[in-house]
Amino acid sequence: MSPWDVEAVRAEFPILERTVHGKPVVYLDSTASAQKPRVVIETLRKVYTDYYANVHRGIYTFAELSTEAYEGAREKVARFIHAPEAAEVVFTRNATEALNLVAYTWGEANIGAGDRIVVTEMEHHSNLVPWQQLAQRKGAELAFVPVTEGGELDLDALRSLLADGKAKVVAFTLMSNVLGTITPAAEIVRLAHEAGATTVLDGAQAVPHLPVDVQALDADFLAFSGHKMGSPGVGVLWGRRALLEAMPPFLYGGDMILHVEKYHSEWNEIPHKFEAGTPPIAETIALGAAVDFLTGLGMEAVHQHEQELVAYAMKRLLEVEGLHILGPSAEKRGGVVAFWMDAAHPHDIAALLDEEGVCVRAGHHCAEPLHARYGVPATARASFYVYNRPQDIDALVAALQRVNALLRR
Amino acid sequence: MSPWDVEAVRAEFPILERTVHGKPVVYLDSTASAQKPRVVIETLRKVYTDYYANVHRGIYTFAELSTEAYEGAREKVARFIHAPEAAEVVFTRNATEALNLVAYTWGEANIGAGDRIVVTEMEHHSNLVPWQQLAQRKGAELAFVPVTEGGELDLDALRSLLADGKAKVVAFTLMSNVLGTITPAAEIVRLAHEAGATTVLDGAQAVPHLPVDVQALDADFLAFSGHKMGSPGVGVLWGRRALLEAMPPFLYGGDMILHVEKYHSEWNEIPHKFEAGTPPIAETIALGAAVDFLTGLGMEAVHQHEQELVAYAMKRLLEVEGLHILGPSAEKRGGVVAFWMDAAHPHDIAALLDEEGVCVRAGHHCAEPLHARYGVPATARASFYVYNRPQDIDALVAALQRVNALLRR
Amino acid sequence: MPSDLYREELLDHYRDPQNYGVLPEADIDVRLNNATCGDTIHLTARLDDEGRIAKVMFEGQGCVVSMASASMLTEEVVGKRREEVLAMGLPDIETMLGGIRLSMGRVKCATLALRALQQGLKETEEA
Amino acid sequence: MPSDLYREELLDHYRDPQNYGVLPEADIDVRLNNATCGDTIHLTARLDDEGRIAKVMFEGQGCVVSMASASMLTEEVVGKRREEVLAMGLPDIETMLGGIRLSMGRVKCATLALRALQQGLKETEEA
Ligand SMILES: Cc1ncc(COP(=O)(O)O)c(C=O)c1O
Ligand SMILES: Cc1ncc(COP(=O)(O)O)c(C=O)c1O
Repeated sequence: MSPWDVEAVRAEFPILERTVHGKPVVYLDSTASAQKPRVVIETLRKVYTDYYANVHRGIYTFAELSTEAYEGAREKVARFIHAPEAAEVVFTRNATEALNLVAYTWGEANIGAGDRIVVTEMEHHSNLVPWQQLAQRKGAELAFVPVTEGGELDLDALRSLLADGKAKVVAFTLMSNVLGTITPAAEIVRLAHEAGATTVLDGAQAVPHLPVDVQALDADFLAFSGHKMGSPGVGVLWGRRALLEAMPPFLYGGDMILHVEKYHSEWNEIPHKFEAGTPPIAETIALGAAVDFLTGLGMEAVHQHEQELVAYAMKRLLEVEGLHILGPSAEKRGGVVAFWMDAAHPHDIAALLDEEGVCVRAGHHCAEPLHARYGVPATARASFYVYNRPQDIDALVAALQRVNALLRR
Repeated sequence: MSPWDVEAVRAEFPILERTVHGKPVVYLDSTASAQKPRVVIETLRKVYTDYYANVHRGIYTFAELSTEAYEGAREKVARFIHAPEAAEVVFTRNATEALNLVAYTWGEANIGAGDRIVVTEMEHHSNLVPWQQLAQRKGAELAFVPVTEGGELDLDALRSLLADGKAKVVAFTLMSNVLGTITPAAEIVRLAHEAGATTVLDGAQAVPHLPVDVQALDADFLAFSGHKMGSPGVGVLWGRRALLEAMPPFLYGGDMILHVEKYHSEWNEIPHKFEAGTPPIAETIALGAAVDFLTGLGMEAVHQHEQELVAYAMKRLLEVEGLHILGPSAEKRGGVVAFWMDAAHPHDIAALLDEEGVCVRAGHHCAEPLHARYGVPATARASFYVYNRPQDIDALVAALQRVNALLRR
Repeated sequence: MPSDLYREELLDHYRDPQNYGVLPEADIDVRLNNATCGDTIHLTARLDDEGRIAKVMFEGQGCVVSMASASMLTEEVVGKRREEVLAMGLPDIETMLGGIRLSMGRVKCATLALRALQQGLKETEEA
Repeated sequence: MPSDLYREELLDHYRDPQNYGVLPEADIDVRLNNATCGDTIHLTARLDDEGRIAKVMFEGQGCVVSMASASMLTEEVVGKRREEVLAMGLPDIETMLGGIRLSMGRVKCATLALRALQQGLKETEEA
């Protein structure tokens, strides 16, 4: 593999040429949403100027071209996550909707009173609240796999939660959007399956940043979001054919039906059964372009690039006085570092960094229970993607030193 | 008002310069999805190259610009439909999801066994199947306002359905996507309210094509889709504040929460309570640009332009032997004409028209019960938007003559 | 402009379909429709002693593609064994129609008759 | 580069807040937090016989914007009538902070103390 040419990658992202408050922008918030490569922006323009029309059922050339490109994106996404077939890929609004789809349809049908729903303390609200509410509706038990002080999942605790056979589902993230922790997904799936539980994998952080293979993981469901991998806003749910086929539909309307009478309807095949109404067509085609772009870089190489950055970042951040990092050591995580500072509230960190052109997020990052676990209400978070480079981390650290200088009492 | 300059409007739609099978494209399928003006395409590029970031909670400049533009689009949409306040505008995946949101949350909470749900025979599946399935779940009665032979709603029948006070909701379209019929919405809302029923207006066809004023209509809910008005794929649900506030949330996850604990969550204010996860940000900002574009043309003028086209179309179409038009006379409809021909199946019509560059849709247009009402399994449909002109109709008619010549047995 | 789909050969089959009607004492009797476009077919067929297709007839309504391919199929499959027919798919239909490539929107039309026949063959097997 | 939000005046209020602490025998005693960022405030206040604000104190944790505006508010509102305080909004806070324009992300921080005081005033009314 040729060495990573970050400048060549950066050249594909026009927004990186911008300045903020007169400083070159240093974008360190890809975990919230990634910037878009030229090819994605250009794909949108091309669809809208060359052949846009509504998909499916259309018999004229534009409709056929749009349908082929839209379904072509499904094939690309399926290959990207190593799904056995494209029909198992359902497009949704975002990862959140994908997870809700599972909780509302599979969950409603398969979770009953007394059943146990297992999640983890590091879940994003989107993979927690749907299960919490399902548990409340059904009188089911919601149980949490604890996070260790060092930011890892306590697998012994998981084993205990699985031991009595009451657990029906284990919903967990492949990578924490706060700690950066990459979870031992294959192991968790194996334990869950041995106990007869279905697995729901939140891939919102993993899929954009690591090689993910649903067959190697032996997963049942996987949810993720295009906007975190350089695409416009499109969500993805992958599920095993047998599970998807057995599930009732979620949203009702155009496209998801086979046949409608006044008092009776029949549902279309998967994946269409779960795609009601007109989808975001050009956006999904552009997701296909983003997938091609990432495949071109190689997901192994993407991951390695980010590991190098995060290792460098953790080393350099510890130079900043009174700065504390949440989560495990660099080799156990993806390109995310959440931290807090003795001298400054995360809001002030983010605001003062912005004055230097450095974009980081501040808050609980939709993971309040995890922050409660560590007793910090909020953190600042820097995250890295294909276009980041060591200089970005140097700019971050220099800006943090300025925060200390200004706010230390 | 200055006369409609259709060539100036056309110049804003780059796709209209394309050819299909060597013929200039004649796009007559805007009812399925509209083409995008340059300003919309350009807005997407601008957001992604100038200031894209995830919205809400972000404290750096890009996040603030994105949030302001995103919330600015909400203001524009609110003004466009004359909503009292922007907080009543909820962004969804599409009109279908907006209608499902109402059925799942307001419907689940307010419809019980024995209640009557009133829809009409001309509904799109998206405003029928959610109610049909809700009725089945709840043991409620689903009742249909019949469509007359001439393609209008039978208001006397509606009065009977409302007379015994059992009707809890009247869900109806402002404009049929097949017949083109513009329904007497203010009258229907008044009748429904007198009977104590809540109204759900399907504005998917009306909002892109007519002036719609939710306050003048005294509506309770209104759903529509950006992609039918020149925007990317974004749906809109408008609802009265009191109704939205009383409704439980729909999808759970990031952004829709105020506060999350392990076993308990509190919901955010409207509209955020209904917008879980990362929305399509650039797309929604581009919806704002589409709204500005339409406002610039003037919705009264848009409607008048389409009425002129449809009147011309209906006159010219009757020159085609063996062609039958569904629905009312031109002055009662928007720019939609569905028809069938003695000599040709709608599929063949669409395919043969495509050879002449003319794009029309063939099928049941997601309105199977309506087609059943008229005893035709499928129709061909031509529809008009701001960029269409009389020449397009001439091209349509010429192509239809060719169909007759080829297929008449 | 002569179009691939609307060549004279297909139009002949459409205007004057082969084996149009209902076969009495049929081994296979299947009704199928294409919900999206309202195409319908009623297909009847008889098998010979060795289980080969002896005769196929159809009635129905639909577009040129569905009717012409039904008509051509009634000729194409005569003498074929059940496994052969069950193994047929879209490429065979495309070849039968003269080597055209069907767009996604027309695949269901073109394969309606084949699907009806295959469904019928499976039903006789189960019975 | 001197920033609007981090001017010396605000930083002074942040580093050395006015009226920091808990007022004994308070008429108003409100705890409020900003779930999104974890800012918290405990605001106590006393009214005089005419219902005017006599004294306000606060304790809490938060960013410069929330702490400095709490500190400044405790001085700003003394002597004001309840209606005057209830009528205050974001523009008044922006003026108080020195005429800056707050971005959406900071509005909730800047108004935390005001919202706490207003909530307390409404509670005394209802009681
Ligand atoms: C009348 C009507 N209602 C609802 C819809 C559904 O819109 P969407 O597919 O954008 O959800 C449509 C669009 O086809 C329509 O014409
Ligand atoms: C781990 C994780 N899960 C789920 C989500 C939700 O993604 P979206 O907001 O795109 O629905 C996110 C994004 O914030 C995330 O980081």
